[in-house]
Amino acid sequence: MAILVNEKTKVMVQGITGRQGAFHAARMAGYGTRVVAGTSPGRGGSEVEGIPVYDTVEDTVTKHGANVSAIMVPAPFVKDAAFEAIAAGIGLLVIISEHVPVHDAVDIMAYAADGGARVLGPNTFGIIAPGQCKVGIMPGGIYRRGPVGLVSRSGTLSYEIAGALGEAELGISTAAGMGGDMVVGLSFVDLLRAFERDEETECVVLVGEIGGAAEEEAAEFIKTMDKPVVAYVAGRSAPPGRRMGHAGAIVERGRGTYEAKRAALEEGGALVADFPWEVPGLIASCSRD
Amino acid sequence: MAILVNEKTKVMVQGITGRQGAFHAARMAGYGTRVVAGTSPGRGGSEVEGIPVYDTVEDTVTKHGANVSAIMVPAPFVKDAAFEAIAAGIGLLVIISEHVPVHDAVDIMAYAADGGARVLGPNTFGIIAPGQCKVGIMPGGIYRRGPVGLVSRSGTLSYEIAGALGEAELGISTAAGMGGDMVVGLSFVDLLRAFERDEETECVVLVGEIGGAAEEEAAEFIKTMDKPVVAYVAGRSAPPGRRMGHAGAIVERGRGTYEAKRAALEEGGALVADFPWEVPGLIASCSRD
Amino acid sequence: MKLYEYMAKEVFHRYNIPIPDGEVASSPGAAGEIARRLGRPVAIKAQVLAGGRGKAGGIQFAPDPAAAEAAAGELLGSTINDLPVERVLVEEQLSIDGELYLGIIIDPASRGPLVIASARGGVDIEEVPDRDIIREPVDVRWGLFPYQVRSITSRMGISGRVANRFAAVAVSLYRLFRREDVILTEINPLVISGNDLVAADGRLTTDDDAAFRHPEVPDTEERTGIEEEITDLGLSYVPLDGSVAIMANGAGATMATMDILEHFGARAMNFLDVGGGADGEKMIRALELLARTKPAVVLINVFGGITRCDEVATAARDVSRRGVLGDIPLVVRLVGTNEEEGREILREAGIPAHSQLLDAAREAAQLAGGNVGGGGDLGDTR
Amino acid sequence: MKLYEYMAKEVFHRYNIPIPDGEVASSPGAAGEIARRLGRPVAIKAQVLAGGRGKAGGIQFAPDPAAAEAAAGELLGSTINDLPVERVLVEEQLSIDGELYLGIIIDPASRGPLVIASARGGVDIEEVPDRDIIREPVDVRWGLFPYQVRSITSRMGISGRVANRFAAVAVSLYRLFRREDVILTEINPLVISGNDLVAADGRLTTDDDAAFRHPEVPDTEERTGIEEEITDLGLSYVPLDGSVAIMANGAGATMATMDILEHFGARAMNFLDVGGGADGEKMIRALELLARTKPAVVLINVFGGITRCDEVATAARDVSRRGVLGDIPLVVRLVGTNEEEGREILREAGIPAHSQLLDAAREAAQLAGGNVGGGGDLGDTR
Repeated sequence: MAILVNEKTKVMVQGITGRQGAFHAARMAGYGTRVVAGTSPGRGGSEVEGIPVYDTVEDTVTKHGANVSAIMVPAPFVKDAAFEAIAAGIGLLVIISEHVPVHDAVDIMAYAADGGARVLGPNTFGIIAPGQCKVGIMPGGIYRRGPVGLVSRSGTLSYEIAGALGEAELGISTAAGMGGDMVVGLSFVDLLRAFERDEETECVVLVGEIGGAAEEEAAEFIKTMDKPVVAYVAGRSAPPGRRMGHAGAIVERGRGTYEAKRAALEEGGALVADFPWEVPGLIASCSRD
Repeated sequence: MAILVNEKTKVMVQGITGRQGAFHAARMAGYGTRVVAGTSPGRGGSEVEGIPVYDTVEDTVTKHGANVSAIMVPAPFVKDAAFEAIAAGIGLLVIISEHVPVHDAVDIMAYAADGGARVLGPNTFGIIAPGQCKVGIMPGGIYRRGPVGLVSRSGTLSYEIAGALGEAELGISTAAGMGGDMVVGLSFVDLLRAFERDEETECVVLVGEIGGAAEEEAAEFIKTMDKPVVAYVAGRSAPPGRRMGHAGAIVERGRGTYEAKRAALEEGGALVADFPWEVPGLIASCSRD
Repeated sequence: MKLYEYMAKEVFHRYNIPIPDGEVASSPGAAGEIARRLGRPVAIKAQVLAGGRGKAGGIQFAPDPAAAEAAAGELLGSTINDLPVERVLVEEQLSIDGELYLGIIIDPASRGPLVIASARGGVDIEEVPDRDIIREPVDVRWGLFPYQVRSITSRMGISGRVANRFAAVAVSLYRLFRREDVILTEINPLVISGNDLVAADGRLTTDDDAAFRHPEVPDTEERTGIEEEITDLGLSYVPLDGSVAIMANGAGATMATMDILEHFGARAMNFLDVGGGADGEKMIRALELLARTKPAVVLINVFGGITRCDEVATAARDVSRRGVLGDIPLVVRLVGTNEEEGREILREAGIPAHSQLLDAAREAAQLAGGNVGGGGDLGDTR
Repeated sequence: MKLYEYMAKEVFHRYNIPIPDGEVASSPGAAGEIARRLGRPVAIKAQVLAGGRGKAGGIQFAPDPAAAEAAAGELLGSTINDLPVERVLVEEQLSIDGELYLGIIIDPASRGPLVIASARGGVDIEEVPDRDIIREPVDVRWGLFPYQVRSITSRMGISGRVANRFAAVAVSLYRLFRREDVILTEINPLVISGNDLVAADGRLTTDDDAAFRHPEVPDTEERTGIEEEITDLGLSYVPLDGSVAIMANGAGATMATMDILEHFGARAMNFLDVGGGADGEKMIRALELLARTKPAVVLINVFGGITRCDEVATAARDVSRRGVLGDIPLVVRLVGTNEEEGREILREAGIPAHSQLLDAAREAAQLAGGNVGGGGDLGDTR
């Protein structure tokens, strides 16, 4: 098994007729994911790469039993798309789109809580259970199936780690991206908890970055975990006070520094890597315990 | 027993230091109602007619177990007061204040639904279980205890009927005002359903007026009731299209006319009185059935 | 409060809902000037708060500024359904490819906003069969979303760019509805003009009870002098066509009083609702104003709840002492909260008071010259 | 986007939050004129987007217009924390009976707005001990209510009229926070002046990602020419102080690249985040701009996800063909989505490409003259 998605997951893509939507829908399907449908208001009845397109999410649920949505619409339309998915009963929203207004994200999370839906993102690379299901924009080829859970705020950085794990012949149960924005759905803690319960997962790699307090919160939870956690935090060399590309990386008010996060994670019992390629070695060392 | 309130009900008054709040809090207490507390932000620690005053509704709940609130604050502050009461866990809000903005009423009803609270009003005269509990501004002396349930959109009109019942030596189990506004909490149907279940109630008097469709909805429900219903509808002589004092009485779009309501109620099985003083006679006639 | 069409459209414009190019004018010359600026055929629309304006000749068309000036001259100063035309809206004539209907009201049944839409715009929505009307309640916690409007347009049978524009208009109209405390708004017709949608006519009624939140909105109510003064007192006044002036507390009781009067062959000349605990001074002032309408009789019917009988009685006494009513007879019915105190005050002042509405209404009808015999048997039923 | 104090206060004013009487000036003469109009002692406040403005001498006081003109003359054209002062805000000096703090931020932990309040205003909130700070999350479905603020003021130990005013300000600030897409706002100090509260200083940062909803808000970002041009491309650019120009995709990978460069003794001169699927033309234009900053070396590090390796390779090839970089060496690391296609393009163009970040970073650091030996052993750990 894996967390959140598996080979039974029925994925639909919101924004499937867009440039990114069409490209990645095909990639996901090519990976073996059950991409059952897509939506594009006004384009219902057409097909994208053999995948049927509907006007409404409701149609994909009633006609194909879709239960996970990959949202790839332009930022101004994400709130509408997410609300539509939640109202239609989609259980997991994977919001790939970036530059979503933060107040829209706030509203989406509140509505998801009301509607019993879970959300990854916005601004996530998605989630992949190697060999079973890929919902997102990650390059599927770098992921090997195995016992390591991987959770990250950053996409490319997690690919880096996944690549390093693969070269060390370490496989992954599920790799999930929380999303790089200030407000996202599932947190490190939510995902760590899921990995702690997942039978396939033996240890977890947490990939963090400076800014915010998510790693500090994760560190508290790690204290309660039975499974070992290896962590890597990017941004050690970043000057304070600059915006590092996205809102989640605002360093300010003395919170969220590299030093604070590293110290908290180590105190929580995680092994902390200095560089991405050190992660496999640290996993090996904790597996020996 | 009665519906919604009884001799165990613990009432608090929001706006107890206001002119109307103080007057009617004393009247309620004088009637025998357990008026356990009142609120008036900034006036906490004082007393009104021997009733302790607090800054917050929460205090009245934790310190006195208040479970019903009579809201008597000026219209612009009703939304805040109602939200505070719902958040504090008050189970029944009796919103006496009139001229509450209708969008505020809409928000209150939505929040009450979320919070599991019930609402009478806004713009209600309140609710009385004769001899047990009076929460509102009605003259308590006209109500005699007995087997008739009374539900009304209008205050003075329901006093008229209650007075007529009293003179005919017919008593009342509970008399409840829905409130005269366009958007109110409990509906005719909600209250009829409660009366249908109430052991003390043998028959129900429904006092309606032109405008809206509440009486038509009630007529549908009456078809399913075992207990007899007698109805009176005011406004037969009102010219169409004029605003009759409050928003609930807007006659427009051909709906909500006297004729439509009367026909629906009769079709639903209710006996319809031409004048208030005919109601006791109709009750007697259906009791003979 | 009902807004004039031109005011409703100003609000639409503020919320990015497309309206025809145009301007309001209060003189024929100004209307011609606007037509000149627009430089194309125009519509001249009388600004009155009445339905059926078109059928009553309140909308005219003019191919050029001179014709526009002439049409405005005809409309200005005339009356439409008894309402004086003080302003006309001069607007570009739209090319019309279709007419839709879009409205939002407060729905008592769902206790919230209800979006109403139809592909059959341009006629009174009352005349559109139910099967052609879409109704969609909105959850105020979250508001109206484009995806919900897409479901509406799909049921309306419209698609493509028009459907997208419809969604944008509906979302804006909903935002306006909530932020401006609107209880009813209609865009009818919402004209399809090429690929765009334009609000060709607009209705907007705001919540009087929320006026305190919108001090910037001008008052449009067309009132008589007395109505204005009573409204300024914060009381509710309705002029009617009979001869009995009624002062009562509560809308329901007021209507019941009218019903009973009518049964006795008399009709209300106007009524004044002093419900909600109006104080004595206000009631005196209101009775002074009622007297100015020269009714055959004034009937006070109070069943005191939040209104207290002693205050009503004091007001009636002071009115009587000051001779405010002149020789207009006063009939009083007084029961309820503080009834004893009230009756005592009236007794001292020598004013008789009924305790039964039936008796008071019969006496008032008699004084107004009504056909009291018709209701004579009613007295026996209680 | 951070707004200048005077702009933040304009927004406060629109939402009925009291601000001191005053105006912004960009010349000493104008400042003196404003002081004359105010007719009382004034504060002259440098308008720069930097903290610690007071300590850096950015706030001066003047008893009369002449002194105001002189103070403005001193401030205008000077720099505060390296930022040029182009405008000053001239305001009435308030009589101060107390200083409170009120702020609202987006709280990642509760995934919504968080009201922050303290009775200890007037100092940086960072310096206020935790026990003196009240934090109250707000449910966005319903918003912030006065009753919730009363619970805050009660915990702050304030009451009476000041507490009521505080509630009104907080409710307005919350409405502003939501409607204007604010991610951080602070009123510090919120001055108690007699029975009133006045926002004596204000901070307001809006969400760049929501700028499309607020076309009326002017852009205040202080950028260099290159930063401006790259921002106009919709990409994210940060100037730093080293010698390596980095083009990477994603904030996390960019930071990791910098971390590794630093380990090899080199520092980034700037970085450009092309994450989110920027197209080829944009990347070429961005590389042209990077070249203008004259770095010792350009390092492209792409792990393709939504960014496709073939597009990056095509851009690198075109840049190379057109000689855009001059003699600045280019180091490329390329893996991920469409990696094969990308490598093929680079191979044909004769551009070598690394597959390991470690190797690419080491080469770039070497070309930049970094101390590569320090990281030599790292290669062995994988």
